[in-house]
Amino acid sequence: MFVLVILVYGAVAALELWLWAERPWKKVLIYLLLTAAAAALASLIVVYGKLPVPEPIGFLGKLFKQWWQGGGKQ
Amino acid sequence: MKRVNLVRLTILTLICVLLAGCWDYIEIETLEFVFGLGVDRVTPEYIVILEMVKTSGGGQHAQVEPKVLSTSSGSVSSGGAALSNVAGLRAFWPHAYVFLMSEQVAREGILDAVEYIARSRQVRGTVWVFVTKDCTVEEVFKSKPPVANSVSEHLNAISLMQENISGFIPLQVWELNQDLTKEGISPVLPTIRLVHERGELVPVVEGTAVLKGDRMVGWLDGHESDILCLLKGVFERGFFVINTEVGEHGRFPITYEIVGNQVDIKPLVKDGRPAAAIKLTMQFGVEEVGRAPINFRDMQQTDSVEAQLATHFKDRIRELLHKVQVEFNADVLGIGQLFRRKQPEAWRHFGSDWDVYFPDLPVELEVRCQVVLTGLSSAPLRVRD
Amino acid sequence: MFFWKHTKKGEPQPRGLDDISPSLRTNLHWLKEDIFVHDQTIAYRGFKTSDPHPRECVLIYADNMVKHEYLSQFVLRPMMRSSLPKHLRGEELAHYAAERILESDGAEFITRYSEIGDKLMDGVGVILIDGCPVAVVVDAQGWAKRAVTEPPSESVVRGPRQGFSEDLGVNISLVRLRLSSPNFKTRFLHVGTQSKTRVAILYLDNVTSMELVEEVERRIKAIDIDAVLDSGYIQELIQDSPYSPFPTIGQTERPDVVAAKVLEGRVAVLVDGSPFALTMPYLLVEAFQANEDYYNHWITATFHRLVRYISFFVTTATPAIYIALISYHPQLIPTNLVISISAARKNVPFPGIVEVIAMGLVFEILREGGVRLPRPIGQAISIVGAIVLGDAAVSASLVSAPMIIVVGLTGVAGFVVPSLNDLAVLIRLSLVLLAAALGLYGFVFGVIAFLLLLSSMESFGVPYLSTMTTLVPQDLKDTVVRVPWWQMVLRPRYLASKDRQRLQGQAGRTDR
Amino acid sequence: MKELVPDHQGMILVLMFIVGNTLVFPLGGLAGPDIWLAFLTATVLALPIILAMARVRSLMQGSTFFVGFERVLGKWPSRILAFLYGGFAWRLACYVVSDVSNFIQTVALPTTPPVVIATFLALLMLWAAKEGVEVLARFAVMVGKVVLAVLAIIFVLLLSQVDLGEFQPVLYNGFKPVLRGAFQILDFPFLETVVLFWVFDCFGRRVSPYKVFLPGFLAASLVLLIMVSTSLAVVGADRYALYYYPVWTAVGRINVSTFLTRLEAIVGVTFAIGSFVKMAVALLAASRCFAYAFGFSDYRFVVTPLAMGVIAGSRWFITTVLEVDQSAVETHSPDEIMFQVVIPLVVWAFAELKAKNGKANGSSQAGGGEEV
Repeated sequence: MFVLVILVYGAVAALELWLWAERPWKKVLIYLLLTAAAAALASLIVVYGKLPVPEPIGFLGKLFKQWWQGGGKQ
Repeated sequence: MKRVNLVRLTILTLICVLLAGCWDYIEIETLEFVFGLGVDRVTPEYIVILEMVKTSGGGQHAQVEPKVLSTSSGSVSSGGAALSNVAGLRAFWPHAYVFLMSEQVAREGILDAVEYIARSRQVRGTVWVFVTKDCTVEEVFKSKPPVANSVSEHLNAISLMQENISGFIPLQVWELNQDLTKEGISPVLPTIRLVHERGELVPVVEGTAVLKGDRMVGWLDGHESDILCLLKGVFERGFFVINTEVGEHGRFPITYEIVGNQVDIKPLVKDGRPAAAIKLTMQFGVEEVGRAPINFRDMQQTDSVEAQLATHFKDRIRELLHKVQVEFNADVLGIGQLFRRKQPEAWRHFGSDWDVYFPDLPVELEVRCQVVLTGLSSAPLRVRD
Repeated sequence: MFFWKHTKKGEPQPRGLDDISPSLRTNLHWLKEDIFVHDQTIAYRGFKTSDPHPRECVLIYADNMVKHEYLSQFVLRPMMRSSLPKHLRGEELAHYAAERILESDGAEFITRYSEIGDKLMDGVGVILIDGCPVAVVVDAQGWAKRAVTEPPSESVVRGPRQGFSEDLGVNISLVRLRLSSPNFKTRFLHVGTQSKTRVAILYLDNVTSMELVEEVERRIKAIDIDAVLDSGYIQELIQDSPYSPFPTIGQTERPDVVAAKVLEGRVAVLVDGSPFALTMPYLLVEAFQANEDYYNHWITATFHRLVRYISFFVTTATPAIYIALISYHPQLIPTNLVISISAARKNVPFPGIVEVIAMGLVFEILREGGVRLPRPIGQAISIVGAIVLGDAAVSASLVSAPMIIVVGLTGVAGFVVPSLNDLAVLIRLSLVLLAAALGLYGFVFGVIAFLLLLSSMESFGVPYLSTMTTLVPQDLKDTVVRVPWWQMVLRPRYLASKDRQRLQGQAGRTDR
Repeated sequence: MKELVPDHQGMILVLMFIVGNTLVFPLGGLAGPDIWLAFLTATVLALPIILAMARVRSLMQGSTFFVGFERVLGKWPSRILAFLYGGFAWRLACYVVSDVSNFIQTVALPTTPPVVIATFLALLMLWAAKEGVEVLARFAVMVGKVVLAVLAIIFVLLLSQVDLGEFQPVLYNGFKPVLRGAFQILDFPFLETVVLFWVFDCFGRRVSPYKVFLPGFLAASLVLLIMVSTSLAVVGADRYALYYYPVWTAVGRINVSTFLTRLEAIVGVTFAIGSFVKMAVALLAASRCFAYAFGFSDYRFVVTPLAMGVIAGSRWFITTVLEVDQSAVETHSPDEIMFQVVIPLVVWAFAELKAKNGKANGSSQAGGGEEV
């Protein structure tokens, strides 16, 4: 399954690149980087099932929730 | 760009072709359509009864034949699944018309039986719900309705005709859902009885089962149900045969038909206690006077008839109110609900003790009756002496 | 233009490359040996003018492309009876002949061999006079023409019965008859290296936006193809979104339609040899408009349009919806119907999707079989197909009866919008496949895809859905509804016409 | 390349963006019977931000979006912001895709893996995003007419089932639940409109942003208010928040003389189509932002990888319908407040400052706005 996902992503990327009229290396690089990121995400999800979602400013949320719920209870 | 579009379309079509026929694809002929569903017993094990239809023929000769299957199982849905095995076809719920519960289930609490129906993606919210009286669900499903192909279709037809035949209040699952959830209202369910008709048992819908919470607390018969209909503002065209006094000629049975009724229930607070005022306005048509020498062009006679009608209905409403208030303590009219809506402040106060207040809730009753139709003639048939 | 050059590699050329020589013999030599080598339809009629100074002349024409009596009566006879004054030299000879002798109504002078080649195929006579480096061209077109008849592909109940024929001149005259204004302009182009087909661009000078005309001309000029046998060639070569199955150039066989489109500010292109005129830009709404809409009462016209829209939906969507419902969502079919469909399908061996595709294919075969056959046989085919095959298939439980209804409905509804009928098949098939994959949601995805395709299309710079994606009331007047004529004061906005006023106020309407 | 959307089409795009995938969810369920109040409150609260967005766009008139944006914030801040919003829009696309795929799984295709549906959607939205905002706006109008017509029909058919008593008592639990409901609605869907800020390339006139954002937003708010209140009055205030898809449930009750029944599919179809507009817009915004952040003016080449990422992402943020409910109805995550409220207001403040400075400097260095 893991391999299949990688293959599919690779195949789509190859097909799309083949369709481009011109291929400036910068665009190709970014394209491949993003595709790799997407493929990595997909394969991680395939392997682990439930992946934790990062919350970079999650602590703010907790703070906010506390404040909000404290307000709500009164 | 355009070439890319074409490629994309092709990919899309290809993918769909590759995926075709997977997962949820079903063939319609492999389905067994469940028309009716019933629960006879909940403890210790559920007894689930399905009425399915067997289709055969095809084209112009399609035939439908009901089959009743029953099983005992751990829950309603697993019972259904188990019956698929027996039937050899997949039980398909969304075309169910009716859901039946036996009296035993209703007495023990309908929640166990109803929960699946309320939650299921498959069973529609528009299924009619009934309680069987003096018979089991299986007996009902196995009875022979004279016209319809199956019992479920028969019951569905009756429910749709309610406003013409009166005697019960039809209820669909979603309304039951709401009534169970809301504060200050007790659900009522129509009941099914079996009657003998030329040697066959025929199911009829008549009367009402009164619930408190999710447990049944008592029955109302057909006539009481009519009055309940009026009070709930459910439109119906019931016939009432009432012994009416006509001048000095004595009393005659005259048949009236309700052609319109408006009900207005007002929650009140009186002396710090909840009360209610019910104002009922009804329009009647005179259907049949028999031998009564009554002439409706005579205003006096009409007024007297209207007054008698008002008294009659007032009495019957009082009887009904007494029954539900004192005997059942079940707020079938949803007066509590009205309190909550119209007098939220009062409800905040009384709401939690509604059970205590309701049995002796003073009800002011005002009934107005009007005769608006008398067929095509104002006076009875005159026989030449 | 210079096609003869290719065939003439290595030949010695005494004079300028392409110029006609004063010597008649040289001319005839080059014509016979090079340009028209082995072409036996070219007739060379040598003759002499009368005394005192007889000059050798040759009349050249293509056999059967000219009116022979005309040539002999108005060209040969006067030439042979008259004499050319002796003092005339070179070009003067040709001018003298054209001015004083020839009785034909058109006379042109050409100086190049290649032009002779081009002209002769248009059915003219070319006169070469000895000593004169200029050829005189006289009009004498006279090939077989089809009469102006009612167009078979667009017959009407109410409306003019004239249709285009194959002759460009006649076709233009048919349009001009309807637009007798000096503002009606025609531009001619020649397309096709071999066929040299004449192509005419028709527009109204004071209405049509010039950019549009220039764009059309530019695109047609850019065509480099050997031959154009029908306007279909041009259509496919210059249209936008060539990969999309939806037409972005309109076609019609009716001069009244061309006139109407030109009046709206569109450009029409007529191609010699084709009875089909092209109109551009072409929008999706036009597929649902018929010329009769504008001749009938506007309420009936609006109703018929509505029927067309519905029919198009029916013909493209019905099988897909049917498949989606019976295979994925039987809960959405009314109970009685689901029971009868289920009963009807009990003994059918194939899954619904196979049934739909197979029956759709059978229908297309019957249609295709009927289209190109003579009418009586075509009818026989449809009878065999519809009654015998359909009925027998149901009785034999090969297909279910509801399927026959679906396919029949689909087929009949398809004929209501003829211009989109061919592609309706494609849409139908892809929607059916999608519906078979994901039910109604697959169908919806298909619809989204087609709507996206339509939204992304343009025709000569005008978005293909223009009038459908606007909320401006003016633009909606001729879409699903056809408002009465007195309300169509302005020309469509999206065509960016120069003069948008089409009706002066409410004139012409007696209002109470 | 300049992509110019006519005002009315832009308006419908805004309308469809807000209405599209919101339709079936129990919006503002926390407000209970006071839902209409919650809607009005949310509309009032959202207006300043919508107006601020329109104002910023109006100030940038005359240049394409990113050029104007760079002029306001400077090169690197605007690139970083674009990157962040790219992520935000991409996540929104993931959310919408999983909303739809989970919806379809719940109501119609229980055993079809949602990822298959997500793949279909990703392919379609990939195409739509590549076509650009002009095509999307046209598509939105085509679809919008149908969606609004369907909603109108549903509304009329539901009227007979409406029990106005469900809205009583008003403010039984005070104003707090109303506010909570209003915040729910603000969060999803009203302020998600910020994504649209990044989508329009340029506008025809200086007033165009107002003409696009304001009527679009108000119309969407009205449509949602009507649909949500109607479905609440049909399914009951107590049960409204308990259903995953109250509108779906409500429409299942339509029964006109036993003929017009079983219309839920129409809601489902409408929902799918409407959501599609939203996910395509979100993907378009994400692509534009990312491409700009990497320093490209043409965004089309990043669409495909992002769309493929959405397929995965739709299974990442939300995996089952239970979580759809949470995300749609309950979460007030701080990043949403950040992206939907704080940053737009800050950008607005900067734009105003810049405009003032530009005016002050305008006389001395004509057209020198590019350099500052």
